[in-house]
Amino acid sequence: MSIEAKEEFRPKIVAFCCNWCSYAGADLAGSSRLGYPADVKIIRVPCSCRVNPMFILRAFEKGADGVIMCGCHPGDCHYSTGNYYARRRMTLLFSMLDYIGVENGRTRVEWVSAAEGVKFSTTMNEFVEKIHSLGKNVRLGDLRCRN
Amino acid sequence: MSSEKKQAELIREISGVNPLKCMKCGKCSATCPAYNEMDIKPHQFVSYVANENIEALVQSKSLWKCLSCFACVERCPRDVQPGRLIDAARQVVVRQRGGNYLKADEIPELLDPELPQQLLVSAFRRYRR
Amino acid sequence: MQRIGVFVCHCGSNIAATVDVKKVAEMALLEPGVVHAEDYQYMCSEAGQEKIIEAIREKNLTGVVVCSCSPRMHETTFRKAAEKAGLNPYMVEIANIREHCSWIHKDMEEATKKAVILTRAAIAKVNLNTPLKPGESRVTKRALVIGGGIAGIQTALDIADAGYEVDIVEREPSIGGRMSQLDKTFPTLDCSACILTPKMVEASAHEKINIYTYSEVEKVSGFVGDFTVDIRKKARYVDMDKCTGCGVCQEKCPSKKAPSEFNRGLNTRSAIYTPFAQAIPNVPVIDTDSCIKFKTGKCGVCSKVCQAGAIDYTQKDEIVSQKYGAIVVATGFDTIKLDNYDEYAYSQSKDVITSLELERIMNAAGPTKGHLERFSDGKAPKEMVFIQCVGSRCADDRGKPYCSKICCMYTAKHAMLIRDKYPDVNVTVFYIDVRTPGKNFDEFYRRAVEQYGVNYIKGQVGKVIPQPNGKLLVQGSDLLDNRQILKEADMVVLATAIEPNEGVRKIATMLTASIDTNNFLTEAHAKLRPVESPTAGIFLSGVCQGPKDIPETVAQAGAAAVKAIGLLAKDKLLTNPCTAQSDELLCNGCSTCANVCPYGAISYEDKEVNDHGIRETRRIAVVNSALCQGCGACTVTCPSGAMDLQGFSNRQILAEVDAICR
Amino acid sequence: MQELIKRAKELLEDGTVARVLGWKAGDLPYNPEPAYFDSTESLADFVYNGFCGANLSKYLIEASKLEGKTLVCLKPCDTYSFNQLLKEHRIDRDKAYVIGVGCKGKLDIERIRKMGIKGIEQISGAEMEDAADTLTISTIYGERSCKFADAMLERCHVCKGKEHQVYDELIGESKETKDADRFAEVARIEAMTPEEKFAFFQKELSKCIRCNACRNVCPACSCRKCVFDSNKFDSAQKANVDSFEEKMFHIIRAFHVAGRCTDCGECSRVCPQGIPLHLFNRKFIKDIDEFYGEYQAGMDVNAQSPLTDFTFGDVEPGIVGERG
Repeated sequence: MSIEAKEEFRPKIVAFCCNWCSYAGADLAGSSRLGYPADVKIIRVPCSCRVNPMFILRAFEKGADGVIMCGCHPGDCHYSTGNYYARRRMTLLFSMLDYIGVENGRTRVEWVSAAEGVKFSTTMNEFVEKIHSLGKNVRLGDLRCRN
Repeated sequence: MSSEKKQAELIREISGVNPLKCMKCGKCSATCPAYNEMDIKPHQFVSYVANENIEALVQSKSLWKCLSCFACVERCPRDVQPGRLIDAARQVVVRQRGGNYLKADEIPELLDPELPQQLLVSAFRRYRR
Repeated sequence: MQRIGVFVCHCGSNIAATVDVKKVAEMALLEPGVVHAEDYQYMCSEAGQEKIIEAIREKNLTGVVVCSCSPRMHETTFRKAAEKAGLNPYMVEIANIREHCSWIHKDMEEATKKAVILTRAAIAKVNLNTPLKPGESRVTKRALVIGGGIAGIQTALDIADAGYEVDIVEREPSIGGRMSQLDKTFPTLDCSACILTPKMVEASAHEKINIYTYSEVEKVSGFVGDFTVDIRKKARYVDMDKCTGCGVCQEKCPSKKAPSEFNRGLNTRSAIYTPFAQAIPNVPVIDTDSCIKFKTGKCGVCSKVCQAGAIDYTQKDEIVSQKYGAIVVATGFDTIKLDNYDEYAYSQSKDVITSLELERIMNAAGPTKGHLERFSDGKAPKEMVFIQCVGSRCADDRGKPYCSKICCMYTAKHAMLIRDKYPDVNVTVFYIDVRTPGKNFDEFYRRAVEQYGVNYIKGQVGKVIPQPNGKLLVQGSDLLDNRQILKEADMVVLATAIEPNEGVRKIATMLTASIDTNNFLTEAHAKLRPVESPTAGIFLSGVCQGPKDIPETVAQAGAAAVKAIGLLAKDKLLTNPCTAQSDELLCNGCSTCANVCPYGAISYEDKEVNDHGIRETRRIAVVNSALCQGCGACTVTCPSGAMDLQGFSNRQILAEVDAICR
Repeated sequence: MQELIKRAKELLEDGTVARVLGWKAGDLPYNPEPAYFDSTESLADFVYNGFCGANLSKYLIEASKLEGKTLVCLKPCDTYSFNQLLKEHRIDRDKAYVIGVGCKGKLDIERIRKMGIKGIEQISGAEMEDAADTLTISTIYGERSCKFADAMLERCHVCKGKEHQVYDELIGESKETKDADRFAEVARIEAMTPEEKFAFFQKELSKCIRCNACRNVCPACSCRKCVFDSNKFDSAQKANVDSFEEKMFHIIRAFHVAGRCTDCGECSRVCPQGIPLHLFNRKFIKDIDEFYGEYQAGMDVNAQSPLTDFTFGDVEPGIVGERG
């Protein structure tokens, strides 16, 4: 391989998982040995409603190429209602990102229960693939151009 | 899309009715003053549209027996409103035949002193837009 | 600056086969704050834990990162170990390098790289960790049960039997609730009063149970384990201690025109009254709206005839304030008003009645002494029609969207009883579906059809038209026969939808318990915590949570009692320290956070703050850490960022984000 | 205006109010500024004309802490902000005496300048008394004129209506000036390709000098301390170069006021760089209306705000991609 050979694109992907369903779903994916790319790094939060839009924007600003948030299925939230608020917040945030021209494939919400190891793994595989197709995140890292 | 499917969709669109909301209680048929005149009964109308069995529906006598009294619409507990479905089916037929709505200024000419008031009222209900 | 120790577990070969654990430890040492790093075969083993304890002591560690399996597995283990060494357990974080790394990746280099990053994130978090201490709150060993129907009575009995004091608050002059109005109960047909009355007596005689009848909850403050409740004892105008329950006052009272609430207004009662003969307590109350003494100042017959001198016209409402550790809501139900259902002619004909009215008519102590008769002319009916789902399963706002659950069974019961007692009466039931999920329920319904010849017709009734001849013309349809039916009936019985009792929303608001759009109280978890409210210390019993029959109500009442007992059995409550906290210098007092809190844990206080020398009184959000469960909904909704979650603070999560994206 | 001053004098004299919050003339004919008047004499400086666009409701946060009542002049659209602040317990209803002042649309000096009218000395037709639909502007280059409507602020073209949502008394006539679709511009951007959208916002946001005028004027941005000034998010203003907030400031600000923003348009009015900041807020409003049902912040003090509310059947975030 020559030195000029382009380095393979390895996306940085942050996954916020709620402690009760999705983090456990990720654990189940692990104990079932259902692989997904190592590009995904999980941050544990008590509930999807703990995810502040600022966290997501911060991740992009620091160089993340994709951010995914996973929580309990609507109706199954450990705290009863947390994911309903999270759903509204994320819907509006994603719509705003789309509005300013950031590819909406870079953000995703998926409801993953503690029993859905398979879903967790397929979701992550799909998401990483999507980020690969979008390539490096340039726009959110530098929205303001200083000519 | 088959033509029946298309027509069913058209009926749903015109009527604004979702036939899947029906819980098959039969209150519409129970309440219908023209029930005995009908070959397809009001509650069946809903399932015919749900099953997209439109051809039989538009051929049915019931289409023209419905008085548009809207008792079924008024009393339906699930807000399915069978009367609106019948009305929509009628419109589909009328449109196919190239017919159109009455214009308000055409009406005085058509008036007949013998004409029952009920008919006028239901015509307004049916054709007001 | 923290002094952090990093402990990398091999987990046998579970981790070490795919992750270069030595490399992870080595890389960890490069991170800020890390003063110690080692790896070991099994960190969770005794020996492994000992290594952590030793390092904490020897190197004065202030924080620990264990790179191992999921925190859901061993977080508690390692936190306990740290505690043993004198470190605050909340200074320990786990980097999950097994489930989230070694088990799902095959390439060693890749997995090691990821493990290093996960470790880095955990270190970044620990750098910002602060020692947390679970709060403690005391538990008042007394329970309050709101509602004295079968649900409340059963709950109170079960709690009292476990040795705790219980107070029942009942709005009506007697306990007993809806069940006391019923004649027979399905599917066994035993008499309702026969099985309920002994329970009422047991409750009133129980040394641990104190009953406040004719009383209402006025105010609730406090939180789980430590509620303070004001109870309004409405003036009875009869001295509870003096009254002997002889009943002479009721007999002699000249005002006898008030509709009897107990008999659903089918007959009348005196102005001084007990709702029914077996009332507990057997002490009457004076209804001031119909009492001549109260209206005109003249009369006083009851006072004259009372030998015990128990009548006291000057009595006033009294407020009792009491402390409780647990509160059980058992407020029950009523039937809906039928104003929106003109088509069934309920308001036009006396012979169209609700099922609950029929219960009273069938009851030997009821307005007709148990004889089935028409209220219009007193004649015995020959044709009875029952209409199901009146106001239930209704998508528009005329009725209720839910199934009232009990109507199918009580209608089968009524039909059966009528056919049994009056074999010449024809009984027709118009139904949409017959729902009989319950032990011996379907058998019961089949008996009504097969043995008693009750005529079930599938199809809802469209209209009931009172005829000039006094009959009722029922217009229905038979969907299976595809024919329209016009049937002349003598009486029509409406299976009227049930709804939570009036006033439950007010009670829910006082308790900060969540309540749905149908006024049913919401359970903490629909499947796993069905008898608890999301608000800690509040439990749900009976129909206030959703439609139920008697056996289900009693079962739930027992379950609610057990949950309450479980709480009362504790001397102190340890609270989760990972709770939200509001920074009083940043808080706007805008109330947004309280709107999203599912536990009612946030309240507002006017508090004097010192904001860099400026002293002023501000409206500030205050989190009750005994109630907060730590979901974090408030932290995101807070516009100023004043709310933060301990253990998962904004800065901690951002540090993890930064570490991962670095 | 005279009626307003007369009434203000009366209320000051009879002690109903301790001060009046209104506008006084600025150094130029078109820049009146918010001002307190605490005596009848000081009211000599009081003005109210077509350039009094400033939404005074936010000043009541501080005024609520002062002794006595404050008379505040609110235009119909300002009353939404007043209600929203009430809802958030930021102001005290008992400390305010609201005079709903008439409004026939407010003027934007930038629009007049864009028509090539420079060197302005005097503008007539901007007084609220006359129903003039033409402005006569004397400039050092002679007299010029333009249509009132052409000089109106953007927000007045999408006026929420002439009704005051809250007031103690009303003075003056109002006129509905709506002649455009509130969401047309948002819809136009939505229809762009991602590249065009990005280019549009990059161009606009590049003008931002972080002067914080938008934040300071915004009635919804009423936090005692903004998250951008606190250390709670590691986001205190560091160097204005390459910091996170620098890039995300406007998105986060819009998110923070989502569901609370009444669309008063003050952010765009005061932006010295002319960034159409309302386009962020209005996007959220449009989405909220579409996803969760129409909602106007500040209309009903008791309504649940869309972001502190939910229904079981809410749309999933995936709708953003599906909608295309």
